[in-house]
Amino acid sequence: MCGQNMLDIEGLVLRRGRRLLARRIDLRVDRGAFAYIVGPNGSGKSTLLRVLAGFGRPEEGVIRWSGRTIGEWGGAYRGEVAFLGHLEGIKPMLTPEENLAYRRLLVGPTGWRVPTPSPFFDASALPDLPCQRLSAGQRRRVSLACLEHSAAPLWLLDEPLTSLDHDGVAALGGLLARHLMAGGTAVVASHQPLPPTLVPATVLELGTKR
Amino acid sequence: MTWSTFWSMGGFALYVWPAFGFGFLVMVGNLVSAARLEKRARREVREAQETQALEP
Amino acid sequence: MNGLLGAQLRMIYRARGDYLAPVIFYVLVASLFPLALGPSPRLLSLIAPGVIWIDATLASVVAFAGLFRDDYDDGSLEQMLLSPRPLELIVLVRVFAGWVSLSLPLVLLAPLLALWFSFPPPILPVLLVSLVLTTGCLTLLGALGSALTVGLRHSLVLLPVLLLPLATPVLIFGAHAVLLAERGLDPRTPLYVLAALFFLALALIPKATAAALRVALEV
Amino acid sequence: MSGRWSRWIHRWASPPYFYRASRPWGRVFAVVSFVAIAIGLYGGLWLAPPDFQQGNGFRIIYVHVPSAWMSLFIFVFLAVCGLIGLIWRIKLAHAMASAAAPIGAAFTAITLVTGSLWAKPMWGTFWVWDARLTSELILFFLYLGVIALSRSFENQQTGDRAAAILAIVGAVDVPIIHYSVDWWQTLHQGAIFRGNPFDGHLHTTVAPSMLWPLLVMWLGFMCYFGALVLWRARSEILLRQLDTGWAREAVGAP
Repeated sequence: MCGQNMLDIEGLVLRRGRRLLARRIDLRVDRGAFAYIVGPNGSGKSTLLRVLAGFGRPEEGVIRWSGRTIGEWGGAYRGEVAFLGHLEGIKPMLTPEENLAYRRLLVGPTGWRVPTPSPFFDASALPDLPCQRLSAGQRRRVSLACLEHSAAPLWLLDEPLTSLDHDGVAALGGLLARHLMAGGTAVVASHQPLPPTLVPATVLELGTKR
Repeated sequence: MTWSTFWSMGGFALYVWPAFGFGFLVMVGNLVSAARLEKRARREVREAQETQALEP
Repeated sequence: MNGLLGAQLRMIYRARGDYLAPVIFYVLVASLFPLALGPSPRLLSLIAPGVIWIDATLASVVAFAGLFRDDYDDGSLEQMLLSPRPLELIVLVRVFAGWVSLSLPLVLLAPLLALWFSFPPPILPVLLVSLVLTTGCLTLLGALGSALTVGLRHSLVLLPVLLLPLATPVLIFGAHAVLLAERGLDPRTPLYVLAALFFLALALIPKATAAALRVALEV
Repeated sequence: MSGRWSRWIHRWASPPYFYRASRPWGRVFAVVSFVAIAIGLYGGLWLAPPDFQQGNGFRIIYVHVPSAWMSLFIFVFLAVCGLIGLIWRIKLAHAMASAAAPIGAAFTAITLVTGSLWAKPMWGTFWVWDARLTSELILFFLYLGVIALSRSFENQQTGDRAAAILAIVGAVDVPIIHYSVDWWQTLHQGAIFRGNPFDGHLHTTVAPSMLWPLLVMWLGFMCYFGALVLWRARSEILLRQLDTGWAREAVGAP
């Protein structure tokens, strides 16, 4: 039986356009743990994360979250997931604070929580300028600040470390550790090495034909 | 209805026959394009088989 | 929801440069007709309703081609689709903000156009009411078109082909309300039908737009 | 009852079954349509007496009216297939829709051309902004929009689903377009011409000898559409299932 906050993937076959990607994926991520997806470019890392977030459907296979398949979850699944894709998902013409407020309106009261004790990514520390005038690293910090406020139990992070500086990476390590300790689950895909504090429960190698 | 009135369509031959002609032409054109679509589909399936056969 | 609207309006204000472009387009195209057809007031007032409505339709296509394109490009469309709030409501707020950004200037400019096309002043109110309803329908249709083509690069060519056939009833009733008023006849019938079209669009199109956005991101 | 019904849908919705089973049906439709059109033409062009008002020119209705009816019917067919495809995610429904769209556009073109060929002897010009012809013209642009949208995505599934949404919204809009164009025409009634020969014909009691060929032609066109859409749908479903095993066998065996 699948426990609460447990992600279970069986026999997943992904397709991008006309090509079938990788091989059948079987993955189980328990509550409080995270899976680390590695693999060369085009091996389907992003496609896998997008399918887990509900963008796109697998060719075959079943994805269960807390015992129910995505189909059974239906609309409610949206509240369970926080997705950080290649794109930051923040509005360039708004300042970091305004972006945080906008995301709060989107996510709604249930999906929002104030990070305790202190935020790893503090939007107010960033310059109060429209994000289009900030550096890529600062914009990444804004989207990670939005992630930090998310109450969604399942975090899907696609290349979260891009354009982060040294202490940015450490901060992300702390953020993810706090999320896992709070009983959350995560799937992280990345090229760069993870901060040493984070030990993935399982490492999934995509792109090699078994 | 004699043959002569049939062909002349009572003076409207210039409009009746082109109308039916165009209709017939388009409906046959549909058949031709359907045949070409089938040929393309079969070709693409064969191509897909070959590329699939190449991959390990 | 009003917070969301406030945020949308702030975004429009911040990026007002590219939201003014369609309005300038609208005024520019309107001013071409006297140059093309001669300045005689009698002729201009005759063609005015047609000019204004075709102009407003084209301006709305230009204005709303990229309504969701920016969200798609910066990734906030993904966040919108992941939001537990009903997508139709978020789309409606977006459409209303877009409507304010286009139709408010158009309505404010109506007196100027009335001047240019030598409109008899008493029919200005009919022009305003009809313009408000017309831009309402056009904004909704524009949102649907933008959602259908959000994943495409060159949608500015495809969008008119999709939208204009759908917009013809709005064009007919919008233009003829003013035409009847100009002839001193009672313009209420086309205005009522226009209002009915607007509410029908209000009921149907946000649902279709939300479905189109989900299709674009394969939800 | 629903068990049998949903079993029927599942059987027909599976592409391999459809690919095999649609072939005999296609042949039946083809034969019936050929015979019906032949009889209809014979009845319409040879047997039916000339019209007292328009002489033999009225015979164009035997191709104009059935194709006008088909252009409307196929657009509703597109919307229904789109709805089925979107709601139950049946890939075959999208294949049927993208198979039917060009046929509908072709019938709309036939309607427009035969309509203007009919207008020339009646009013002296090829194009008249008559209510029926105008809404048919708008319907033609709707068809082009649906076809253009479905082919502008590199991911075929997205194209299908986007075109389905446009077809549904378009289908809701078609009656509105008809109503608004009719209203627009009555407003400008005086401007163009006195009576409207299209109306004159269809609402007055048409002599039975003139009517039955029309119905036979209609049947012929419907079966023609049936045969053609099944044929095109088989190719469309192949294009959507290139990597599947059944497609290989289907193509292997000619």
